[in-house]
Amino acid sequence: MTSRARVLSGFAVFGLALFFFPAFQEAMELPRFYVIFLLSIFFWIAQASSWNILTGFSGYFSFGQGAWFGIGVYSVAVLAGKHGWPFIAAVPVGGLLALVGGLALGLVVFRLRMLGGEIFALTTLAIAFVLAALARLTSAIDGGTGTFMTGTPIPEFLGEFNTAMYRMTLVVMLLTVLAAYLIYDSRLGWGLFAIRDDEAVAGGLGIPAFRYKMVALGVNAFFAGLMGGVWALQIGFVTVEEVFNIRVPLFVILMSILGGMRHWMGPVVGAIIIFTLSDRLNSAGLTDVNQIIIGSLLVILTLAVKEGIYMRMRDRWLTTLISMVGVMTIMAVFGLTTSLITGFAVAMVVTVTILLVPDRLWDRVRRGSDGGGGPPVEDGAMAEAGR
Amino acid sequence: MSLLEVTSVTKRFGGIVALDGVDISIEEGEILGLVGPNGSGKSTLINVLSGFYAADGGEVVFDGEDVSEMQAHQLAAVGIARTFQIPRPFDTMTPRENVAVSYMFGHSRHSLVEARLAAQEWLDFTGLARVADVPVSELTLHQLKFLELARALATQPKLLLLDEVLAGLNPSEIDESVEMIRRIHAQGVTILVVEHVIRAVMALSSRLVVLNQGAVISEGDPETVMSDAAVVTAYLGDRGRSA
Amino acid sequence: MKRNRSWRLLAVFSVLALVVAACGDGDEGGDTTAPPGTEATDDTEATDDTEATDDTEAPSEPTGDPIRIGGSLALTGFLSATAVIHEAVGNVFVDRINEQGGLLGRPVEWVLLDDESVPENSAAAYERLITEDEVDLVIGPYGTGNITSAMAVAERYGYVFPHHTASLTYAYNYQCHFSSWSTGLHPNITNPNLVYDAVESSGNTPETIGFVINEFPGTQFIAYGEPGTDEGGAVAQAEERGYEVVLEVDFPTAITDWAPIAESVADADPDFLYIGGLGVNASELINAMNAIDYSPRGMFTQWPAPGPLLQTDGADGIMSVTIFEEHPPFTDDPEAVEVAALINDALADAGVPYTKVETQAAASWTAWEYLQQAAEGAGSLDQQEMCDYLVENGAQTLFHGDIEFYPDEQNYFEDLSKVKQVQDGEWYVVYPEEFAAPDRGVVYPRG
Amino acid sequence: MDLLVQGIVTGVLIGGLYALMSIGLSLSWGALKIINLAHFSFILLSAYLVYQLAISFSVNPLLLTLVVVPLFFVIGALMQVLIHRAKLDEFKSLIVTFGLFIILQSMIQTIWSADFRRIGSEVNVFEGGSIRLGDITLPYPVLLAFIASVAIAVAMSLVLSRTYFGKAVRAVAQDAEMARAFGIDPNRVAVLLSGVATAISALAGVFIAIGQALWPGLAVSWFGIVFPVVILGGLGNTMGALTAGVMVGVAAGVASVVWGPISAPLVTFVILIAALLFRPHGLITARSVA
Repeated sequence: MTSRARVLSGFAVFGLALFFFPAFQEAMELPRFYVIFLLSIFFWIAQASSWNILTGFSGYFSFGQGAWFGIGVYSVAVLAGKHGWPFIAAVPVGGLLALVGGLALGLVVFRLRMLGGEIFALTTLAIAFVLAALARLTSAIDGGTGTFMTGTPIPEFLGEFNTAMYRMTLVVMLLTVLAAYLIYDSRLGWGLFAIRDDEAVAGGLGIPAFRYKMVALGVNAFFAGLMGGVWALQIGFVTVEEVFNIRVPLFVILMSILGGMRHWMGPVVGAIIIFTLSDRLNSAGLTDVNQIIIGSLLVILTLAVKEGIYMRMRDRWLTTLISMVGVMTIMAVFGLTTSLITGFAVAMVVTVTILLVPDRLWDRVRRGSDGGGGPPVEDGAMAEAGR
Repeated sequence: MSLLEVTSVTKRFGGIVALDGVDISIEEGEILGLVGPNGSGKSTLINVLSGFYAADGGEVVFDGEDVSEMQAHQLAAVGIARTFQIPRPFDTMTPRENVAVSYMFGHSRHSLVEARLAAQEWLDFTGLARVADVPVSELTLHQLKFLELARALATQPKLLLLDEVLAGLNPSEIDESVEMIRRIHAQGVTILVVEHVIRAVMALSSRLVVLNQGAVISEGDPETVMSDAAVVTAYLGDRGRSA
Repeated sequence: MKRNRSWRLLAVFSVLALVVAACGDGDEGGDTTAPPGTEATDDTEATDDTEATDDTEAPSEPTGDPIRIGGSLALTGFLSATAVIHEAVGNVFVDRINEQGGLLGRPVEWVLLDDESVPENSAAAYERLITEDEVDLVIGPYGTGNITSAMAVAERYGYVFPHHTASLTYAYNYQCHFSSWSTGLHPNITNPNLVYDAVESSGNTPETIGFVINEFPGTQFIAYGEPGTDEGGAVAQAEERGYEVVLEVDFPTAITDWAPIAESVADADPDFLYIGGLGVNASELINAMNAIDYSPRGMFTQWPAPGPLLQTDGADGIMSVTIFEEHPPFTDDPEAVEVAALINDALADAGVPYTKVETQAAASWTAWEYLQQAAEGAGSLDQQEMCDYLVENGAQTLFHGDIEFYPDEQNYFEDLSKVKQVQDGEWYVVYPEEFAAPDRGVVYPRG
Repeated sequence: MDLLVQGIVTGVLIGGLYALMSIGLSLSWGALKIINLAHFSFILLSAYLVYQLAISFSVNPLLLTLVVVPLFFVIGALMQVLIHRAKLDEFKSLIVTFGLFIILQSMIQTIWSADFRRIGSEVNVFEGGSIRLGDITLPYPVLLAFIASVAIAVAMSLVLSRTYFGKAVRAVAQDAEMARAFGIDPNRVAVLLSGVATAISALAGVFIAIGQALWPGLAVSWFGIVFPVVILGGLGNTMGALTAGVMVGVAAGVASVVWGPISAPLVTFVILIAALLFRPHGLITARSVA
């Protein structure tokens, strides 16, 4: 079975399992909140993964996620919220407009060869501010009055609100991650990696850098916008302050770095960890600490685990497994918590802490017990690409 | 007609004229040696031919096609590949991946799967098979230079531009490299070698072109060219300055 | 090889998750989420839940499982400046009700979450509170956007939803939402007219008026009316009264440089300046105007942070709207005085500079009263019965007096706002007369 | 007409403040290759400290410069020592300092709450004060900031162009290894410069505290001004920062008088994007350390 077939079947399995979770939740009489919890994670996975397609793969650091997300939100807010378009019709428009925006930016920025990566980063930062200003200026978009999405109906066949949101976010999330994987496992992906490592050389070897960067930026913007469009309903009351703040860019950066920017799974893992963590910290009433912890994570992880937690998980998969299973079982058996999420969060924290042990130290501790600490990242990556 | 026809190519950097109306032609299947003192424009010429710099004037015709306006990746596609004096591997990839990537793109497009298999061929050819899967950071300079070659070859070029492959190598490594270049040539690749190590160039090239201050000052078979007065002064002058 | 490893690993997670889910069943997640309640009240040690419930002097010790009231507030983020007031007031109310024998004889516990000033976080928070923590009652968050998102959730589960400060009244149709902000359903009409009446009650009628409006949904609504309708707001009302509108400036919420606005105002030099501002907008504008030696003859500001304004030179004579101020006639009711004192302390402990009770605190307290009276009135925690009770009987509130909810007015009641004015460095209600502080009246033009 | 003139004048003055807020970042970016987002929090933190000290001991806030500037010099120097350990490239520095930024922000909010703080006029002798020139008024807070920023900009550019330290900085900025070869210790230079840069940000904080009400959200609202100024001015180019600051101040000022305040941020960013695209190395091409 080829790696791709294996991964795609993996997608199918998880996709189906997740699709039926709401039914499962009903059946098991689990808290409805689990559904909302998951759909929020889906949102962040999609945002982080789409961001990583540009920044993780091509190395061009973008603060523009908020802009693409915002275009998506406002497309739906204006079309569905103000002009009564059917929601389902408005969402794709959000994605497409974001795509157009992304390509427009790329067309200008990537044309100028001497433009350094940090200049690109700041241009993307500026874009969000400009869009915010535009939205404020144009009463057709916002004009400062905000837009209520609470009146916007969702198609019957999607079920009641939460289930509908769950299904839509799930689909967009799966599409985004699938796109990330397919790009990762393709010439496009490897072309982007080459660009990330040395754009000039990549050109010399026949890689059409400009076109590839455009594609990466376009895909990023499209999925960010698509999910933004869906999210407009979740926001309920769309305002410029809410949509164009640094929250989305901040979190996607954090999540991708934590999970690892060189592998398509990195942002997925990162999103799950960060969101679960901040949700539980928050519900534990540790709100001030929450921010401080997030910030410290950003610093520590950038310095400590350069390749990202996901790579550590792969290399030390057995350890990861044991500690996750172990901690969760212990908590379940001794009834330390009745909340599945809390159990998961605690297990996660323990695991990540273990994974933070540097490789050198780790190998000394491990003495070749599990099969982990395997060959370097790149080899693993290529191995997939190859078989 | 010749494989590459360079007609009065000019390149300026601000005030400095790096290439001043250079005319060079490279015949199919030859090894052309390009020599000249520091700053004579050798590397600039390579950068122009490989599309890293856009020329300010002149015309480059490759295989009967005008490629003057082409960008680097288009030149790679028509069959021009180059190496770098200071190796520039993709350092988050293994040698195997380095080679595979350039095979995927380069002259003709190939899938990941094909690339991985094909990579082996060039790795064997350049004797890098042993180190194919270690991080490039663990390679020696000599190995990195060969990786440059393997990567360039993987693009299946008609014309290979070698920018001082020998610089910084010890005598025995130099001999290996010279041997390698001969073997590459034997495969029917036309080669342009830019070199400082005169001994090696003389041994390799069937024809020699000497650049000085951005202009061709002499051209012909190695012996006669190296005895050319202008060339000697250019070099001695150069020595004089640098000493 | 590695691939299927990573997939195996993920697969096991999910399987595991389901297993734990199956045995964990997630019922009465109470114990796990008890901390937030106490955590929240920790800010005011003096009045900590547990101490309060252990308090032996309490008339009748509340018994049984605590009644858990859930809510989120913008404890962090750009709304938190004001949200702290609602946090402090909520703590005071909960402690007080516990000291007085609890609700329906049971102790009350407030499960407070942080929504980080992000609307969709409020939605998630209320979903959590209702479905995972299974709280008995909910109380609204702070901030229009957050209230909107949260109300949608409350409506989904049929929870009675009291809330303090949602400015966009037109947007709420849920038949069990109860706003404690006495703006009425049409503040864009009633509020400005109240202000203009107050101004004119001085005997001087402005001929020209200038508007400086924050690009914030609430302020935009009051100034220009409901978007997409021709209803109009403060501006239209002024024109109807024959004031000439000589200036109309909108400014972004995150504005950093006030000089240009000050200059525009000075240039237009209106008889009366209507500032549709929030927080320190008015203070900053006044400073910028001082800087160019300009001082308007009359000023009104919508929703100021009361503290900073009092410390601002040249703020004397500026007007605003309020519900309650700590002076007669409001302080004629001893209970109001007692509660106000408690709130003052709580706010001081919470590190809020201006600790007096005014709109925010009063609205917050009233919302809690709705909840209490609904439960006691219905004699149960049945949401529908509670909802019906409030709709039928209204509420007796400490700071608003008796209130009646009009279902055909989306459960809003009359605009009970009063006009207050800074005089001699203090806020005094000056209009309508019956609420004016002893021998205080509207001063216009400013002294 | 008056309106426009006054708009331009105050634009110029506030431009001085913008420059002062930008010079620190510009230096650390240009010379140390560190895009230090924490600078925004440093400015704010310094402002809050000034506020706190001013009201606690009721001293003239301007005097507190003597406290915060040295303090933040030390902070900046220490930070550089740590950052050097970590060996950060430009991107990593962006991310790490972003983390620092978040931490500092929430610390500020925890200490001073999110509520608005301002130094009351009883202590703040400058509040609302101004000098009149004909019918043009020069508000004290911005006027002082402008003077300070001109002084700093000129001083820094002299230091950088004339002194040994300046030469060392430029050498390090171009090529640390080369610099070392010439017997310059890049680390010492970096630590020193980082200290100076942070101290300048702290100075900006003083004028913020004098000029306006403080709340945690301020720091983010500065992104939209400081980045344009830094880039327009050219990385590490202090005079450039001054010119750019004034440009932005005037452009935004005039725009808000003519098209209304909402257009101001738009104008600023259109300028920025234009600059990024057409003059990525700064509009002002005076000598810079970058």
